[in-house]
Amino acid sequence: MCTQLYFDYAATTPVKKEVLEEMLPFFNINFGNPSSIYNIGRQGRNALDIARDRVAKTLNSKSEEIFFTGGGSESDNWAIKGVAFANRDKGNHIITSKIEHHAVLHTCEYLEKEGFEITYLDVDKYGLVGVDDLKNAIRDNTILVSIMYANNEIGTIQPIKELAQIAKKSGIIFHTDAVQAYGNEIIDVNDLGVDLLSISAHKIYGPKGVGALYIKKGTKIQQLIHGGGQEKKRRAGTENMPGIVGLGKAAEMAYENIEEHIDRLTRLRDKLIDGIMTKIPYTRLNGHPTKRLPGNVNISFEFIEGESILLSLDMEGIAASSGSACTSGSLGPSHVLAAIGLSHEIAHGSLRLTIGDFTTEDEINYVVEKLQSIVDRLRQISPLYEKVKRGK
Amino acid sequence: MCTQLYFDYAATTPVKKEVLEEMLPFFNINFGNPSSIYNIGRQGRNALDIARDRVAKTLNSKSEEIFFTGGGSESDNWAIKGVAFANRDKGNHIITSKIEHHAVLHTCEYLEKEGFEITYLDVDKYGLVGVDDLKNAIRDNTILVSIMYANNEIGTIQPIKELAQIAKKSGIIFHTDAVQAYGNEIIDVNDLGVDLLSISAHKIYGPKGVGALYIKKGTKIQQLIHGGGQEKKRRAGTENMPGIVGLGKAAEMAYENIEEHIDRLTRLRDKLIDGIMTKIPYTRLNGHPTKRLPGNVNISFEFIEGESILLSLDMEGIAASSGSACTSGSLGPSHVLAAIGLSHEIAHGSLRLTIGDFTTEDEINYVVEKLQSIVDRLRQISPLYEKVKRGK
Amino acid sequence: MYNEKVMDHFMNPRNVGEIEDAEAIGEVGNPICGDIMRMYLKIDNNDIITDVKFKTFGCGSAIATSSMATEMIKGKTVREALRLTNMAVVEALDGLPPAKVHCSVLAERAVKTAIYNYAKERNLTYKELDGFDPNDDHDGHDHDEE
Amino acid sequence: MYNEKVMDHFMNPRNVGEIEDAEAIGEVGNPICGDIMRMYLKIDNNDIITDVKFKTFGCGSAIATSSMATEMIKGKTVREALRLTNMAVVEALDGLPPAKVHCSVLAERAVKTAIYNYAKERNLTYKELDGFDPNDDHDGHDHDEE
Ligand SMILES: Cc1ncc(COP(=O)(O)O)c(C=O)c1O
Ligand SMILES: Cc1ncc(COP(=O)(O)O)c(C=O)c1O
Repeated sequence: MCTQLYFDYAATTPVKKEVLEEMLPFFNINFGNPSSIYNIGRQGRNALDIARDRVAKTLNSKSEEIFFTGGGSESDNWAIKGVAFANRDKGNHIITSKIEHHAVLHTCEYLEKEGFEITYLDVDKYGLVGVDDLKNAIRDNTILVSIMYANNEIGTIQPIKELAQIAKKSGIIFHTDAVQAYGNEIIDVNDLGVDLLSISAHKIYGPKGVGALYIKKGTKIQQLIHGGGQEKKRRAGTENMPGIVGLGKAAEMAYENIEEHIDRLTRLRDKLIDGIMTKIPYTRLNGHPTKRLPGNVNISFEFIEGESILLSLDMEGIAASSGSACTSGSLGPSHVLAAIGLSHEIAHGSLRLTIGDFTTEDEINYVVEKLQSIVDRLRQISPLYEKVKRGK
Repeated sequence: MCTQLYFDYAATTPVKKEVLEEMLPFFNINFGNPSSIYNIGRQGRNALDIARDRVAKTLNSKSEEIFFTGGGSESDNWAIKGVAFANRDKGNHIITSKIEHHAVLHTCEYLEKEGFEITYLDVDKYGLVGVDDLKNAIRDNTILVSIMYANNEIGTIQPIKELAQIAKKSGIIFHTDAVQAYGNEIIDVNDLGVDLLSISAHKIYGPKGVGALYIKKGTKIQQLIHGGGQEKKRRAGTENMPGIVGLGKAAEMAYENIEEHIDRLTRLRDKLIDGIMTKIPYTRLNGHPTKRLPGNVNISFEFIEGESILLSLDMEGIAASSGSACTSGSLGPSHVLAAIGLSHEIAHGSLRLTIGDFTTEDEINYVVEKLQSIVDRLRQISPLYEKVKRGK
Repeated sequence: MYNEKVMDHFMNPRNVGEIEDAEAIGEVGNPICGDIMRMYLKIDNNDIITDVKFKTFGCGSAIATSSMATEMIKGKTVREALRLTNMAVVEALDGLPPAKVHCSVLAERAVKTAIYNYAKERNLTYKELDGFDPNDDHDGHDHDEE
Repeated sequence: MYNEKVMDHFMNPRNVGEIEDAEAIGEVGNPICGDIMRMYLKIDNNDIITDVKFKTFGCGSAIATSSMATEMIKGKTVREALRLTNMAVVEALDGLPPAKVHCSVLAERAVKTAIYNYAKERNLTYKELDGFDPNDDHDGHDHDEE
């Protein structure tokens, strides 16, 4: 795939060969606008239907409930702003959690400026939202609950079904950002009882810049992008045909052998966690030991700082991340690690290693070995480690 | 390219070979998230910079003024809603025209529901906005003028520089939807004096689902999609790297030989117009005879209906459009043709033929010939034509 | 978007034309909505429709349903023709896209209007025409903003 | 993102360590912000810095600038060392990414703090230290929401 060892599948994934192959004709052969009535346009419309069916099948939704978007962030923005503005007459209170992706958090902060009230639920030390906390946060004027399915940094999987049930009992719309969970968890929107669910293609070996929003029939939601009549007049813009076809194929492939995929990744993940935890002292695993994404490892190394670990890994040809990729350019420590109670000092020394379909056992061994010497080297430079050694 | 004769370049274009070639590595080789600090991520960041520079060069803007989006519709939505909400304190009046693309019109209609006042300027019989009409429409509380550069249905090119100057004199932000003009007109944002300008890749032989918004430095505008820190924290979402690279390459290619491109298309266009007008009676050219996009032909055929012409053309392997592709599924006649004063009856019989880089002279001859017999056949079936013949 | 049968009736419409000495003529639709259909019927003394012709200004499905409708009533009695429903025409065409079903209403109404005019001229009554108003300009279009 | 020189100083930092009998020790930064730098100086009777060592907890550029700064003041007089600016360190490293320039402030402040402590202990004054406050915890970070 590439000469680097890639341990950042949660940031993005390479497009699989089979996915790219299905996409290619839509760039310059079946390139017609699917809204047109002529032949090459009609071929596009057909492919659009197939892609929608494929995504719907993986979620056990109706095809008409799947709306294609320009990515996970757009899906989140649409879901939250769309519900907020469409239900202003019913209330202005929204509940979310402190560990959401910025696509949710910053959207909520924007809504605060627009006069909405937001409750940001705390999480426990594993990153779990408390079912009772949600119950207690609900008010008469609550119109939306948005809780992510699985966290992108620490991989913690929420009890979405229970949370959605609570919202439903009070007649409140429930959205879940499933961008990380999709393709890594078995998801049935009907069984879960959610009203809105966001996904993104590039996290499941599909292309970047395309995603979808599941909108349960009857959910009151405004448009985010106005214009032409595409997506049943609910999301304007000439359809990104290669992208949508790619999402459809990637979705199908992701769920073809989902159990096997989960089992394999879980085994590799636990090997990676065990390897690091046993070989490197002063480490702690962030997130839940079992209620976590099959591909997610997040570990804090005391006395050293994350970027310097990343750089050192990069020198060894290993691509990883410290917190979410989106925020790796930022200076502040991760809001997720802060929410699970990590001190800033420890949070700064966190490393996220996420694995995927191309990860091998050899790669795992290699990373553990390299990490051991990298952490050791950086600790030798660190004045904090010096103090600890002295303390002994 | 395809077995059909494609006369619908204004709806969308095939991705050029050179463009697709530059895009391909970003699907599965340089697939890294450009926000990451490691090697494959950094390659992405580099490519992102190059693409931005390329687009900036074609518009004579600074690179930092180019923001990538999920397409032309998103760019229009962002520009208009973004300025409207960010400048509410200054006023709530927006001026646009009656012939804008739905991405602008429906956005304005949405804003009306949100308490904004919109003036929809009339156009003359050629589809031109009157400079004086704009002057007269400006009020103390006007915060935005949005006038499209060139119309997607009838191809009329507006006097953007003059219109922008009027707005500027009153300190009003000026946006232009240049989705159709881009790649078909020489555009210099500084010379024009516009503050915001929308473009879309799939109209210039780039991929669908990616576009850009030029935002002049200092323009007060809100975000449309909140989340991660991409695009200098102004447009969230993991960057659509293949798409953005494709837009950059397509932009560069479009402006490499722009004069030649314009000359060639203009010649072919006029040949097509002349051919139809001289060989088929009871026809009229819609739009301006010279102030029109080099690739646009829009003609009304009396006594017959547009969809039946399209279907007949499709049977001959010719892809065309009746009004904008986005609306060809709609039943109402085009709002653009209504705005230039066409009766509904005539508007229903309009055909848009748009040509592009792969159109040949032979294709033009073929279309004129086929159109002649198609129009004749449909008129023989039409009760309206019968009356005309009787009248003679 | 259209099936083969529809495309056949669109490309090769049956019974196009006029009948100079028609017993019944009906015109429905209006150019503002983008479709007009005129139907000519020859009706013999036994109330049998011996010939039909039509002219239509409209989209593909308007032309195809016109053609099919004329075929379906040719050789039938007037009363049988009055029982022709738009859905029967759609079925005979093996279906139309949902957005286009309204066009088939035009054909049904053209037949009824022609016979209405015929009955009025001759002071006939057909109970199948009860409540039918040719000026009720419902053409099946929904004039929604798209 | 970093140039070769920065990466070299990050991967092979010069002067890492402690000096047991250092004349001057300065520690700046704080773990909450993700960086701490401690600097040890050996200063002889002629006010010449004969040896320097550092330890840094921080990102790549914090480590690289620490390393470069120690190289730049080794063998210099105390007053020369006080004139070391963060921009001089950045330049010596052939530049840093804009978002990382603030890390170089840490190195400048570590040197100053060490000498400040040294001067205070010995009742010396250096006019280069006028207005310098080691407890002014400005570390160059902008604590903006990202
Ligand atoms: C003038 C104009 N504006 C906006 C758009 C919307 O662009 P996109 O389809 O990329 O969303 C189009 C084309 O569909 C257009 O022609
Ligand atoms: C949990 C979560 N939500 C939303 C997003 C945003 O998706 P996208 O990058 O496709 O906009 C991401 C990834 O970046 C994510 O991990």
